[in-house]
Amino acid sequence: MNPSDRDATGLLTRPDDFVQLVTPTGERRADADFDPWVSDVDTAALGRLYRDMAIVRRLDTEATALQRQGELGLWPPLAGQEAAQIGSARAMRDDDFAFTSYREHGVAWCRGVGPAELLTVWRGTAASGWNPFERGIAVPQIIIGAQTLHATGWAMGATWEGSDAAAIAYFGDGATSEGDVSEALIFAASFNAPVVFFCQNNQWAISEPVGLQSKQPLARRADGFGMPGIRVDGNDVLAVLAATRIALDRARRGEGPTFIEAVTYRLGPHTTADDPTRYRTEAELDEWRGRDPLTRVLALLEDSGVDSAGLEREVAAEADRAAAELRSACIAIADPEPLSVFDHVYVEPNSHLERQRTHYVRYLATFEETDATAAGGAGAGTEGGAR
Amino acid sequence: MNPSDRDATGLLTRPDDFVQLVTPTGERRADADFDPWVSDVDTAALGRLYRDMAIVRRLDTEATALQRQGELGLWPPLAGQEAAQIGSARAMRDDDFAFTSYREHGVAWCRGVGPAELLTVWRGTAASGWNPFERGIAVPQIIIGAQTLHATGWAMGATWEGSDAAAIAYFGDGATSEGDVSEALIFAASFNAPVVFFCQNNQWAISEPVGLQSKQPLARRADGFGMPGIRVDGNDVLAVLAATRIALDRARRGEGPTFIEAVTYRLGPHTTADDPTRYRTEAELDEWRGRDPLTRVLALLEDSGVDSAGLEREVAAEADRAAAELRSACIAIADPEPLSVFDHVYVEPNSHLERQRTHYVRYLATFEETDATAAGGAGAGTEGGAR
Amino acid sequence: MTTLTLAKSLNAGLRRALADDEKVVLIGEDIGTLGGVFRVTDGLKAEFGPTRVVDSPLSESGIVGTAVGLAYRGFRPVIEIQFDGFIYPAFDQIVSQVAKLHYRSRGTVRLPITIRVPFGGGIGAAEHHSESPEAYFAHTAGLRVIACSNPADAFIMIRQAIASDDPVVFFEPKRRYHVKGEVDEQASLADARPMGVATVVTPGDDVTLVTYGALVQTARDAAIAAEEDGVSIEVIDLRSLAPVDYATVEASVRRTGRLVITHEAGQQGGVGAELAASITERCFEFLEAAPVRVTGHDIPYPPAKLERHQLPDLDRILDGVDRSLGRPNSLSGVEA
Amino acid sequence: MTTLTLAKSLNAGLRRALADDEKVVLIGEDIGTLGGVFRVTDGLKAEFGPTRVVDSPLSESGIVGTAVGLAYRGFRPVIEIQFDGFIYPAFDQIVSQVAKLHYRSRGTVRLPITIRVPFGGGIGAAEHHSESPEAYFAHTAGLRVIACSNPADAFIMIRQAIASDDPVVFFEPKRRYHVKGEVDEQASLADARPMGVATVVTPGDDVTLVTYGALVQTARDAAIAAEEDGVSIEVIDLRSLAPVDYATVEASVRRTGRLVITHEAGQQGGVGAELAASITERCFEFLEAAPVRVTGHDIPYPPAKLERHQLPDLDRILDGVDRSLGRPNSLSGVEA
Ligand SMILES: Cc1ncc(C[n+]2csc(CCOP(=O)(O)OP(=O)(O)O)c2C)c(N)n1
Ligand SMILES: Cc1ncc(C[n+]2csc(CCOP(=O)(O)OP(=O)(O)O)c2C)c(N)n1
Ligand SMILES: [Mg+2]
Ligand SMILES: [Mg+2]
Repeated sequence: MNPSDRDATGLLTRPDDFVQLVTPTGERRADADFDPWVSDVDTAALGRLYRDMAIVRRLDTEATALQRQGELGLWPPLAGQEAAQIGSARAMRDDDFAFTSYREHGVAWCRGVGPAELLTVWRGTAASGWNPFERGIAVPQIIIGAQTLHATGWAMGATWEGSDAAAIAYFGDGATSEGDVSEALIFAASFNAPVVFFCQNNQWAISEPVGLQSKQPLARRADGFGMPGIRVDGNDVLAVLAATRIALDRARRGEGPTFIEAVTYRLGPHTTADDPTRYRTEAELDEWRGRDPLTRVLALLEDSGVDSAGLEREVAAEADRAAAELRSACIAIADPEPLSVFDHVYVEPNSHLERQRTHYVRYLATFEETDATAAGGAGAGTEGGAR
Repeated sequence: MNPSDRDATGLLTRPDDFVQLVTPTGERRADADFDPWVSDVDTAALGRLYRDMAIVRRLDTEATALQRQGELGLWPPLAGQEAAQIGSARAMRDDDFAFTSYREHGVAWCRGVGPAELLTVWRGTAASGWNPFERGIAVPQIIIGAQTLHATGWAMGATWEGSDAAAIAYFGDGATSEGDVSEALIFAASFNAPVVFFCQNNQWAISEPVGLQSKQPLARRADGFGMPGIRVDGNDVLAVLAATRIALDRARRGEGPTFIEAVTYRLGPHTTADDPTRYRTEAELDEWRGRDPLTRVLALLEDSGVDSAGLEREVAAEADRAAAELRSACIAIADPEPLSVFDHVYVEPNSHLERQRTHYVRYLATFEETDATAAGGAGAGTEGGAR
Repeated sequence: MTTLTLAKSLNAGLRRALADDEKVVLIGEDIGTLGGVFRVTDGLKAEFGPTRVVDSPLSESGIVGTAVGLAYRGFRPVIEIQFDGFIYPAFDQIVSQVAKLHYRSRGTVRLPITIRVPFGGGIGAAEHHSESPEAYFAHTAGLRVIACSNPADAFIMIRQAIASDDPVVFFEPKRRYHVKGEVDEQASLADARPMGVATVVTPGDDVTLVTYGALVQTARDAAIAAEEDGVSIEVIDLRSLAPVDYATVEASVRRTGRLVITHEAGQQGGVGAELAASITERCFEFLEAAPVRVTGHDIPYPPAKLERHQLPDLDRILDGVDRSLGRPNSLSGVEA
Repeated sequence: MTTLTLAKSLNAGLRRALADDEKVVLIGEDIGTLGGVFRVTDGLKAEFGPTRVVDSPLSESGIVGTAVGLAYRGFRPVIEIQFDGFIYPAFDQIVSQVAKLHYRSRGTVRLPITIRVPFGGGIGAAEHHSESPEAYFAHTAGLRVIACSNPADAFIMIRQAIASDDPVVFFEPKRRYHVKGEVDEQASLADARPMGVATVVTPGDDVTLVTYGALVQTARDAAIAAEEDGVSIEVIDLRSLAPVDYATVEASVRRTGRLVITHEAGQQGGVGAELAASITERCFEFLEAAPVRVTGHDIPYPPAKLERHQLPDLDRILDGVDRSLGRPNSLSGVEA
């Protein structure tokens, strides 16, 4: 380690390093720089982090099942990334704001997003499921990288208002290649914005290995843009929590942005529409299964004298209840009203759209008049049919 | 200096450093890493570099005068950046390719671009002045940063063809904030493309100081993208030549891209339309005038026993002749034919455009019929007039 | 009333908006210290400080993307895109975020973002400095698109755009920045003509001539010239390109039976195409002739010395009017 | 003749282009090892190697920008944009470089770049996966814009696009990827119908119905349904959106006197606007009614469960036909 690894504030930046506080087998590794940031995490708190992870994993499985059963149109599983998401999101304050991509169900869970709110988008009933301002988390972003600029702008605004709230931008390894992400780093550095760039390097961007985006640790990007980069074991919830707390603390103290690379793995397919056997091996999967974020926490708790089997059972039962709730919430999500397609295009009256809506109302009415059975009043559907 | 400053190939990367072989007062500073790359530069060769710089400076002055006199629509002066441009372009081989921005008249000069070819664009008679394939330099690029991707693609193609030619992408300090530039660095690293990213940090992007784009040396961007970054005195033609040769050599040997930050200064306005007194001080200008790229070479030559005053006079006379040639070439550039607006939109026949052209031909003909004096057959001009 | 140039009138409008609402922030390249390359924001940074009038890094996607984030935080960002041709790097943020996020968030997120764009040719500029990209935005659901043509409108419309809770792409006719006009600096937004409404700038009976931005002036000149020829042209300044104020255009066309549209942008899929199609739908029975379009050619904007061959001018407009009226014109005798 | 799906037919066309010309290279996200998310490039990397079929970093501007550089070097890059909604980050490189560089370089630089875009809705996808951005490109001088609708055309048109020395934006109707058809894999380009030419896919006498891409199938179904009602619809597959083959459309409209245009994209400034305006200009005397447009609403593409309310379907098209014919329809009695 050399002195230039410390930035002006004395923060250790470790772009090539790999911060790990809990090994895959559950040993606690001491780290003088990071330990102070999680000194409050006693076994109870660690148990709560385990609970979060176990529940979101269970919800993820349930959502995948719902998709397979036709209740959801699509689902992007988070399995494998629980520690990265829970560890980071549990570092946030209520008045902070998360700007995520599409896979951050664990972050959404921490922000209090409810089961129906979570699934609305994936059921295809609405373009978003929750009110961002009630939850402190933006609507999910599918355009890769775009949200990193939104997080940066939000954070710039926060400082201009004199607030010490901070934003976290969540994005993937693939996203680092989009120009928007680099531009976000530039704006954040220039305006010293209180934003944490939280990159979940899950090794893959659909079928593309991270090596296609960068031949070296992504955390090294940070320095070139003038901010510290921390590379952390993304499957170690404690290390992630510590790193994110460090970064948020810097942000609040007016020291600007931080880049965190959480090295993790997507155990499932990219989405339920993906077939990962086309591009990666069973051996690779096995290797990463050995680095599971949950088992190591159980092992550590067991070591610390907790009845981990009991905890596991208890949480599993709770997770099953949450999954059942998710399922029923999903099925209960009502189909949207046809005319709602015209809602919220504009805030203010818009003559063109109003006319178009009026015409469509009349069009739908022709079915009511001529065919009382046409449910919802719509035509025969996309592909046409009997008239 | 620490070992990680050397990349895998042993190349010294000095992103925070400032490579200088000739001081502003003309002292030759020894540099074990860079000296070998310019050991062939004897006083004659140095004299030639001086000649290039003096001529392009003179041409630049003439072009500014031509603009003031209404012969050019606009001119972006290069004054101050002669060493950066000449030093880098003189490192190129004929089969290399330069992708520049709008201010690289010095690069164009080295690539053999002729006087009329150089001014065509700025006189507003055509969108480009030369055939890129005859000169090994692309048409100038006004969209900031866009050309860095073109250079990268060209370089990718060169390797796929088994050639050892390389591309140089020229861009400014401001350009580093455009997403395209970061994407170019990513593609270049991923495909190990033989491209040199040559950033002329002239301290300003129109009215914006470089500090708005980055709070630290731009050369540090390189490492984060997985390539060496060299920061060089951009007003030292020898240092620039050495750095560019190193980078081109790496490229040819299949070792991929290099980022060079040439620290220089724009002594003139951004363009002839700009008023730099609105954003920078006389004191700053004075400071940079003291770091002039030309005077230091004359001083060094004098020190090496050359009659520098004689050389200066001789070159000045040659430069004056070149300037006179530029002036007459400029004035001789013919106004374009009205119907040429339709040329080269497409390579292949295009029914829509042909019809539009035919209609416009007929339209122009109405003037010939009714008004034999309407020069060029066009209407009364943009702002209307007598009919 | 004060006599102001269009640029100064925008400056006054921006100053007022900054003074009236502290959530209004201006962001763009060179808008602070320099006051913008056209000086539209001159003096505003000095007056309101560097967190209200913000010089941004050189990246358009970054400017628009951070503006979206600022809107999430409750700000009303006013962006300057330095020239029309530099808006394209921000296209994704505009089309996928600014235009769609209110919808995508089910109405929870508001995007009161104004994107100012100096547009059009006629100033002898280098490439990418004379574009007319308005049709791209008029085709994008979720955006409002407006264009001002004179100092009085500029002062009001820029404030209306900023006050609008919908995102507005605001086109400024750069070659008219120096045109002077009377501006009522006391004018209140409450009394002002809504920004979505078109204006009949020259009443007339024979042909309806619709345009916007810099060509409004040219169209008025054309109406004056035609008058001498005994042709009465009604000139309409569209002002809003999305949505279009069809009530005003329709009323005119029903009277004149003839429609000529002129804009600098290319013809294929330009704003004139929509206008021609919509008016044909709405006024088919009233049309005496097919709507005529007088536009730029469908070519990249040509070099400065050729731009007069690209830009519709008085003569080309009058030729279009003649086509509409069936009077002798450049296409007389040509099979359509 | 072989029976192939549209996706497989494109795959065959790409394979042929790769085999015929070593300067052809395919670049895109996930197109190599995975064979593309729609498997259009399946097997091609294995067959031609990683410098002919190139998995690129995740950046669309980077893909298009490097393709421009490759074109400078003499290559013929074929780009895959993974979904319609992801083309916008590349908009600047497409509009300012790909479209303009031949012009800007006075004809010295050729841009034989093909930009493949799976487009349109109807597959129940998430947001940004069902866009119809074709009008943006049809409005951009310097580009050719084409759309295939069936396997036989796909096989030929993709090769024509690649062989063209002009840049081509090539739209693929993603919801028809699995539709099967007869493809003549021996077909030579020399004998093929030029890619700029439209096809009358169903002859008819009463109304001309023009469309492209996925809706060609829907339009044919509509023609069949109308037949039973005694209405004879001529369906034209436009194939080329820029330039449009007006000769074919005009000939039809002169006969039928009625034009209906349908596309999934929104109405305001869509391809239908240009078509309606141009046909009105060219066939005004022949038109019995104003051209009718049956399009998506001018809204961001709605969530999957609502997309059938966005997409023109058989019923909406027939309602448009009724409007054109003046038969009872949804707008009967409404003032235009
Ligand atoms: C601008 C854009 N381009 C392409 C896509 C298609 N796409 C969706 S996810 C994805 C890979 C993203 O990889 P990464 O950033 O690593 O995130 P991960 O899915 O691994 O969480 C791609 C290419 C997109 N959504 N947006
Ligand atoms: C995409 C784009 N945005 C904005 C501009 C307007 N513009 C022209 S030059 C310039 C500053 C460029 O600064 P830099 O990259 O440092 O190059 P320099 O002019 O100093 O050589 C700007 C903002 C442009 N040409 N292209
Ligand atoms: Mg990933
Ligand atoms: Mg500069």
